[in-house]
Amino acid sequence: MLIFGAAAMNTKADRVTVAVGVRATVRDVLVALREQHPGLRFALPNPDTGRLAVNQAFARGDHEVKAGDEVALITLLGGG
Amino acid sequence: MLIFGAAAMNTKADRVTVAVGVRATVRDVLVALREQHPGLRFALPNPDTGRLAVNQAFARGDHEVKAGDEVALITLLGGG
Amino acid sequence: MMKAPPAAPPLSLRAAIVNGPLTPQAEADVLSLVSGAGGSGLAGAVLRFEGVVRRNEADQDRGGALRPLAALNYQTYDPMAQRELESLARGVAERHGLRSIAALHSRGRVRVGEVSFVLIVTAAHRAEAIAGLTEFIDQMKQDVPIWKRPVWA
Amino acid sequence: MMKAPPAAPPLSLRAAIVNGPLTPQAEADVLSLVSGAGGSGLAGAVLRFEGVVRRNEADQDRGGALRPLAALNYQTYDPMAQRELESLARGVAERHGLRSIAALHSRGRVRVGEVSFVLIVTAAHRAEAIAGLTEFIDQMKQDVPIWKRPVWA
Repeated sequence: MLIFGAAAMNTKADRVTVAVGVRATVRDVLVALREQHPGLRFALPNPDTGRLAVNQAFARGDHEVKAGDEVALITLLGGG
Repeated sequence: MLIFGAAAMNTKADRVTVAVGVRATVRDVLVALREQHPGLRFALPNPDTGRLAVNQAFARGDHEVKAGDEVALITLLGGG
Repeated sequence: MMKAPPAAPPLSLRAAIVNGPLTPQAEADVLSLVSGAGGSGLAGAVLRFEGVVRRNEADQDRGGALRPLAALNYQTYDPMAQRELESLARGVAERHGLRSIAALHSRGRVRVGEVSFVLIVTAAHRAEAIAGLTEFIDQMKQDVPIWKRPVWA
Repeated sequence: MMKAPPAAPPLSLRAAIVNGPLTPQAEADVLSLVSGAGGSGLAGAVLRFEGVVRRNEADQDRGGALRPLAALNYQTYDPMAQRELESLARGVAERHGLRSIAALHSRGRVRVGEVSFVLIVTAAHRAEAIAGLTEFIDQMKQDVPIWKRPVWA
């Protein structure tokens, strides 16, 4: 999964691997991310408010992630 | 008294004369203006809401106008 | 001993009434303020409003119906207009904590599509800049003795 | 026979992410829109916002205390960031009845005092321009995947 901003700086990486079951939803991925990468919890205080982009578009919590999808964690933004 | 904008266009003049008594206030001038220049009433529907500048500064209704003062009728503005 | 307060940031105020349309050159002649304000890194927001003469204007002699315009002729009451612009700039800058305000307004004829008014405000953050710009324009239309006379097409 | 509707005014939308600070030249390369919009006399209001990198930034690693900055390094998620800018521009223009929106954002390093963001909106009147500009910036900070990384002085 792609990560950016402070999440990437703190982790010193621009991507992390998250293991999820088949037919995992966006919400499943956020929960797994929080459990498997404690260092990213600061950027994701609550899986319910976290946002993922799937294939470069914001995806809802019930969206199902498929193998090969490009998944990105959209943490607090800083444009402008 | 100096007039501007639509008031001046309709009157085809950039000043009008208003006769007032001694110790006349701004409000007295506005009432006299309305009486003596019916053609300006469209720009001054009510003397209470009319504004005069005396010597290039907005003056309150109770301000006393003196001989030699520069008096200007500040009708609806159109800057911008 | 009392601590000296931090040096007050320089507040820059400019107001000018110029003959004819506001061109980039006319503006540059009056201002060198925006690049200065930006370049220091003190102002995070630079907001610039440009008023352009529109091609239609309500004709009060025809019940307010829109009518094609050739130009507007701006009449200013001098020097009161200039002084009111300055005092408005000072008041708005103080009330909103702006770093600078520059206001230019045309006098005389400005054709359709040409610029008759430019306002530039700078501030630490955008919220102050937007609030200050909005208040300046609203208040200018109340208090700065400038009138427009339509020149119909 | 139905009357033909009046010709829809051309809505101009531009969004671009460019490397490094936004200079007048970089801006001119992307846009020719403002003068065009103004010159026609259809837009009465041209509003331009410039975001400048400020000299201090809150340091989250030090409890949010202000700390002197050398530059910001903007990271963009491409091409999603570009697409989100475009879709935001379209939505805001429609909701506020704007005549045009142009948005430019920097990617990579922008030093203190340099410009990282430019937004230009044109509209018939200033109210729509101000409302549209405000909504665009607020929404951009929610939805356009751009992050800033501080480069401390």
